[in-house]
Amino acid sequence: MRSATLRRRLTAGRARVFLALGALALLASGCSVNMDSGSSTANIPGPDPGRDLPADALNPFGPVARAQDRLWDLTFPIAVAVFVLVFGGLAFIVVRYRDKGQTELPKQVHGNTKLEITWTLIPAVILAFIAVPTVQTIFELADDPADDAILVDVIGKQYWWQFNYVNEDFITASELHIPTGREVFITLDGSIPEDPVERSGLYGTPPVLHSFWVPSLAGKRDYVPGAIRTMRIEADEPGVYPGECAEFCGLSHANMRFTVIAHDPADYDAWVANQQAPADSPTDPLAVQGEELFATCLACHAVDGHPSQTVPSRVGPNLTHFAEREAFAGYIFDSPFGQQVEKPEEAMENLRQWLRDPASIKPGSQMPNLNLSEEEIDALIAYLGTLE
Amino acid sequence: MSDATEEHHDHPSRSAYLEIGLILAIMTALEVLLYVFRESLGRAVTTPALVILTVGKFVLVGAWFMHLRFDHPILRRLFISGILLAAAVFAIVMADWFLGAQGPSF
Amino acid sequence: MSAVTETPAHVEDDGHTTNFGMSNEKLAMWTFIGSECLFFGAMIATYLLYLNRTNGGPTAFDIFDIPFTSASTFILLMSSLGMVLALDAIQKKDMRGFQTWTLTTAVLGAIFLSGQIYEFTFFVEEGFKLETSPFSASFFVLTGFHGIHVTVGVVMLFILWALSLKGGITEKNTETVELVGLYWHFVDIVWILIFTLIYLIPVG
Amino acid sequence: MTAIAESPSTGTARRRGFFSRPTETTGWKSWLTTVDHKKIGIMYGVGALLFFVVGGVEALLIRAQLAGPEGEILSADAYNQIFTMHGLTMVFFVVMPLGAAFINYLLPLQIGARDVAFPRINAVSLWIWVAAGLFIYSSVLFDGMPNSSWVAYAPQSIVGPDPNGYTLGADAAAIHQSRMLFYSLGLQIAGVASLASSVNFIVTVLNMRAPGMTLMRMPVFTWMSFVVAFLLLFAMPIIGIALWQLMFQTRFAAPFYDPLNGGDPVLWQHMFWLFGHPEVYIMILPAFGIISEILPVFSRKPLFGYSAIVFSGIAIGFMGWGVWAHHMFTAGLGPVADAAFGISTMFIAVPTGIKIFNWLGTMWGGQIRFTTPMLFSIGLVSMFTIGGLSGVTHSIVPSDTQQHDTYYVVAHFHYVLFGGALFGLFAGIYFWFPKAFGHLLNEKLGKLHFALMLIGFNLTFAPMHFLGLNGMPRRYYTYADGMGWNFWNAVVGIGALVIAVSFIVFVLNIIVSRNNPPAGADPWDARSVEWLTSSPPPVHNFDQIPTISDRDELWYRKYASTSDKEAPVRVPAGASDVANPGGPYGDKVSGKSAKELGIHMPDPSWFPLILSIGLPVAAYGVFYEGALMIGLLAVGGIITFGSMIGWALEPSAEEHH
Ligand code: HEA
Ligand code: HEA
Ligand code: CUA
Ligand SMILES: [Cu+2]
Repeated sequence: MRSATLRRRLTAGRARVFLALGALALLASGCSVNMDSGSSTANIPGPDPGRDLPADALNPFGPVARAQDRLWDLTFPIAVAVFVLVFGGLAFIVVRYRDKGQTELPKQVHGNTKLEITWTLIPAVILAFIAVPTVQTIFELADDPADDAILVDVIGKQYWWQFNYVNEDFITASELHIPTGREVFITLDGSIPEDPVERSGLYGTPPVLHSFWVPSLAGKRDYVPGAIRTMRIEADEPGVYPGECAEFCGLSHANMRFTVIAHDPADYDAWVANQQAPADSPTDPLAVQGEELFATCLACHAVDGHPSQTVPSRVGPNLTHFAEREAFAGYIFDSPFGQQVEKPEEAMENLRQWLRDPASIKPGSQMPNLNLSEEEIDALIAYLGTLE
Repeated sequence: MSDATEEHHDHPSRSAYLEIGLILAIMTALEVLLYVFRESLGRAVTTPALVILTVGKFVLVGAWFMHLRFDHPILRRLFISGILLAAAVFAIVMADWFLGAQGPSF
Repeated sequence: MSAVTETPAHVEDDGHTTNFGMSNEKLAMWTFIGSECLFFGAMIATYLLYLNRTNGGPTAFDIFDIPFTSASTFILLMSSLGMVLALDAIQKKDMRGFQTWTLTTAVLGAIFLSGQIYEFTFFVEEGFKLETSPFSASFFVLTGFHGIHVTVGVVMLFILWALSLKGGITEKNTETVELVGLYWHFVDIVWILIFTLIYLIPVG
Repeated sequence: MTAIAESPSTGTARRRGFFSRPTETTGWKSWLTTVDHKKIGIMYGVGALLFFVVGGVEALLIRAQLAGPEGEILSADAYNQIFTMHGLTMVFFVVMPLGAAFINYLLPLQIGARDVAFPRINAVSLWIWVAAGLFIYSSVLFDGMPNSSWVAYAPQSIVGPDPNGYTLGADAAAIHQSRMLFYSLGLQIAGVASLASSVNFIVTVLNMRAPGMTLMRMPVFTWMSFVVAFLLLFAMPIIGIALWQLMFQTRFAAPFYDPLNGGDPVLWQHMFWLFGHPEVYIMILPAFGIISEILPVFSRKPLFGYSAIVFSGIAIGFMGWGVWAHHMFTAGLGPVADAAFGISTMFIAVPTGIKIFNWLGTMWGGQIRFTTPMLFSIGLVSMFTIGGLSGVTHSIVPSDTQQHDTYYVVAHFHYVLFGGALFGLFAGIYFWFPKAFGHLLNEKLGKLHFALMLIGFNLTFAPMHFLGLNGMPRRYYTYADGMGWNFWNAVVGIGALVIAVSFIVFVLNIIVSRNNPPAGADPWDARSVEWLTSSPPPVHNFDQIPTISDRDELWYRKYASTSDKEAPVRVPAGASDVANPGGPYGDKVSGKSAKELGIHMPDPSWFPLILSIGLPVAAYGVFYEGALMIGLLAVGGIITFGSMIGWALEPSAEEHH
């Protein structure tokens, strides 16, 4: 019979398909193992000491991230269960009901209302069950700041982050230092000054969207020009938590990193005291020369304590304590002055190249090429090194 | 679905059109009057009154001039679904905008 | 599950069978109008959101000339009446009446348009331009797109009129007239909304 | 306008056309001038597959750049253009038009019509779509391609990636403006095409069904197309307005989305996603429809829960309008909105689940034949479920703040778009290929294609889940060593190559199979009436319009005594094959032309093609100032409106009645 031959031709190679589906199932089960442990580094208790640890959203180090993670821990197993159900069912059907060359047609079933109702209601109930803690958490996380919260105003620029410690009254960039065990209330301040002079002192070019994200401490929140957004973070343990910009913002969207550094409260207070102090004028002659040269840089950067500074500009990062930071240029290059720097020579060369032509190593950077001579760069770096 | 062949019989008469036209004109005049006396009436009166008049005019033109009263119901459904969808989604956007996204979202 | 409930009726239409007893063209026009609701809805929503974002430029209160707009609103409304009378005429095989009313409708539409052009130039002179503020931008884009719709309508009406003079439109083409009419009334309906939502309520 | 244009009585035989009315039915001219929905469908399909290669090569470039840390294949600027165009291409020029290809080809056949309601408008849609694609890609000849991602969030899309121009040069702002004009105008043009098609399909379904073809007897694919047409009808005007506003913003400084002048960037997000979410169902529902046709055929059972599948499709269409803000959970809409949209999003899983379970129910108790179309359909059921479930994890707002804009989202939407939509569309290609071209594709190569694609797909997109949860954001052109992302990114790169190989197998299959023996009217022993006519169908589709008395009309014609109670006996010559090309019913097609049969079919026309040229010409005008601007706008306008008038007055090729 012709049609039977055809059928045989069409059904050959079934085994291969099962293999493929089996591989998939393996992958799926591997996924449940993998998701919870994250990457290998995540098994170490406490965050890594280094700056470059993986930013693992499923390995929370603070109450906010933990609240978010709890919901994941609730939904992920349900999702796996649904998947196993569907996939298991499919696998069963595919094996059990394959065409065995019967001559009778199968029973022509058109449907079953009871079944329809069942598989409408059960998912609905499951979802309602997930919805309750979801809504609770949404409102919990939207609470007002705690009384003792540290208030930090955050502004995203193309392509770096500015941190304004409201009560402590100082401004820094790219490194957000916080004490452990205390809430930090972040205000993503997109308000736009009415006064054009003030406006251009704040934004060199018009602001765009960014998103503030520290995976181990909290989910992200967008920085929205023209609006104010808030979020909270808190760290349980001292450590260095990487942060990233998570909203596409231009050429160096990928180069807009920062870190949150959590200290013991005492260390934190010391850090604050240092930040509040203006920069001392240098004594080393090269650095003195650098300080003079730096007057041009004040068009965009602030160094509190610099003799020529009148109104501090906010167009570029505040550099008053530049030598204290571990990295520069959107936190993508190790700073030669950092404590942790592994390859100081390379870091120094990067800093020199940055001063020669910023956009060459960070695309779209808003810092112009100032056509500095190598001697001027020597002097500036000597000065920057004193900004502790 | 109801019998579709009951088309093309009772179109309104010419005088009916003229009457509707007159009513529309009067309603527009009322709207303008509301505007003229807006200060003595106050927003609490004018805004709802204007909305009601507008909806009234809308319905009159739709039902009579566009024959929705007389045509196949599927046409009415098409139109109304468009209006309702537009009204619903943009109402949500506006509600959201005015309630939430405007200021700090504590 | 559910039994078959509906048996479509079949009506001959230009040699094609249709299930709903009306021509494809008419159904298409209404479908398109349904879509246009969202089109204008989006613009009206933008306008309402941006009503108070005047950016230091003129506000609704400063700029709108309600008596003037009322007049042009009235004209557009009456053109709708003209349209329906034109349709009525052609349905009664009164070609003279059809021509008169079509021309009237088209001319009223054209007057409305010239009013709008005058209004726009006046606004621009007053410093109320497309780039002035979100408010001005959404005003111009909304009323401008409405104006483009009116223009298309006016052109269609003039074409209908011209064709009918040459015998290109006859009693047999009532449906063409009906479709143009539907479009025209829709454009009018949108203006009814614009007049209150965009002009009267913000100012009132 | 269209009404006048299509009204047949305006064209009297006396009138002279602008061009002589083409009459070719074969050869290249016949393709350029055709108004036949089948040819149009094929052209959509071929065009979309060509664009798939383009979008796929872009994807390969993305993966090459990210294969290891600090990739140096693409500059940041090139990367941004390429991932933007990858998204735009795949969405607007691959998945949507592939859906359109099937809708065009099948919808009239499935409802027993001779063509769509407005054949020439249908041709216009096709050519405008082609024009839009060429227009957007013509940007490479100017200042580069759109570079602000497919969602083009303001104010980035206004300010540009490099406002000071230290990387892109002093005219960086002008470059960016040009690119965004290609985005806003190009998508605008594509939108016109979609809108016209949607009206066309709605009218076709409502008005052109064969006798007895009630709505609840329509094949599910037709039903899903109908829902899609409504989604398009209502979603396209919204993105249309948003794009106009963006265009006025970028070109004429109208401050719609510019916060420095009072505009609100979040409004753009609302407008985009108000369109964007219905859009994702526009992309998936045709695939759902396709596999709802295929699963019953190869299980030899009717679709389980037909009404449930139809109504859940409608429900998805409805609910799709109330969830858009789930793309904005990190935008800070406030807890009330977040909660509301989170919940509405979750519950979309219910109607989608209904479909999944009914498909399982269809296969349950059947006699499953593992043909290539069936394999791809099964692939959809499993892979889409993974994507859907990750979608549900997105709807958990607090978790989504961790997932948003990471590779976890990229994984989600490739699972639903590739594992869902594309798998379904490939299933459809294998299934209806014999209908459209008269012969089957090679099954061995087909299965190889499937196996490679399934493996490659999972290798590519499954690891993205891990990457995302390990903190890798999307739209990053580079990443540092030591983030723990190297391994999985390498795997992803390999996976993408496997997908590429699988696609080459597919292309080979088409070539290898071109001399396959004729398949006959009904090679698969199928159920719906498109299999009743010859393969390929004659221009007029059916010699005689079938009268429909059942869902699965054809099945019941073949298996007469099928009551649900007793198991029916298979009719011996169920399927057609080499020896029996007609099967028991396909021989009803006489092979005579429409003219010989006295069926009037619409004549081909040049005007759809010409009309479509006008829009991009006018769009180029927006880029310039002064005389050049006005000139291009005028020329474009004249071409467009001129061809509309020419079309309205076009005589028919022959004097008829
Ligand atoms: C074909 C396209 C398609 C489809 C069908 C879907 C389907 C769904 N999507 Fe997806 N989505 C996209 C395409 C699609 N999506 C795209 C392109 C983006 C990114 C855009 C961008 O930013 O560039 C996106 C992004 C996206 C987000 C935003 C993520 C972010 O940026 O933070 C969210 C959030 O909620 C979401 C949710 C969902 C949900 C809940 C569904 C549901 O419809 C899924 C329902 C299906 C199932 C759940 C599986 C089957 C059901 C069962 C077996 C029943 C039992 C189940 C349960 C009880 C849970 N999607
Ligand atoms: C249906 C939609 C669709 C499809 C099919 C795909 C397919 C693929 N996508 Fe796509 N993707 C999107 C829609 C889609 N994508 C969207 C909407 C975005 C968001 C964009 C944005 O953020 O703005 C995105 C973003 C996106 C990203 C994120 C970029 C970023 O955020 O930085 C990545 C990264 O890996 C990616 C990868 C891939 C890969 C590897 C494939 C592969 O599956 C591709 C496979 C295809 C091929 C490999 C082509 C085969 C052909 C050949 C090799 C030529 C042979 C020639 C002949 C035989 C003639 N995609
Ligand atoms: Cu800032 Cu991305
Ligand atoms: Cu969505």
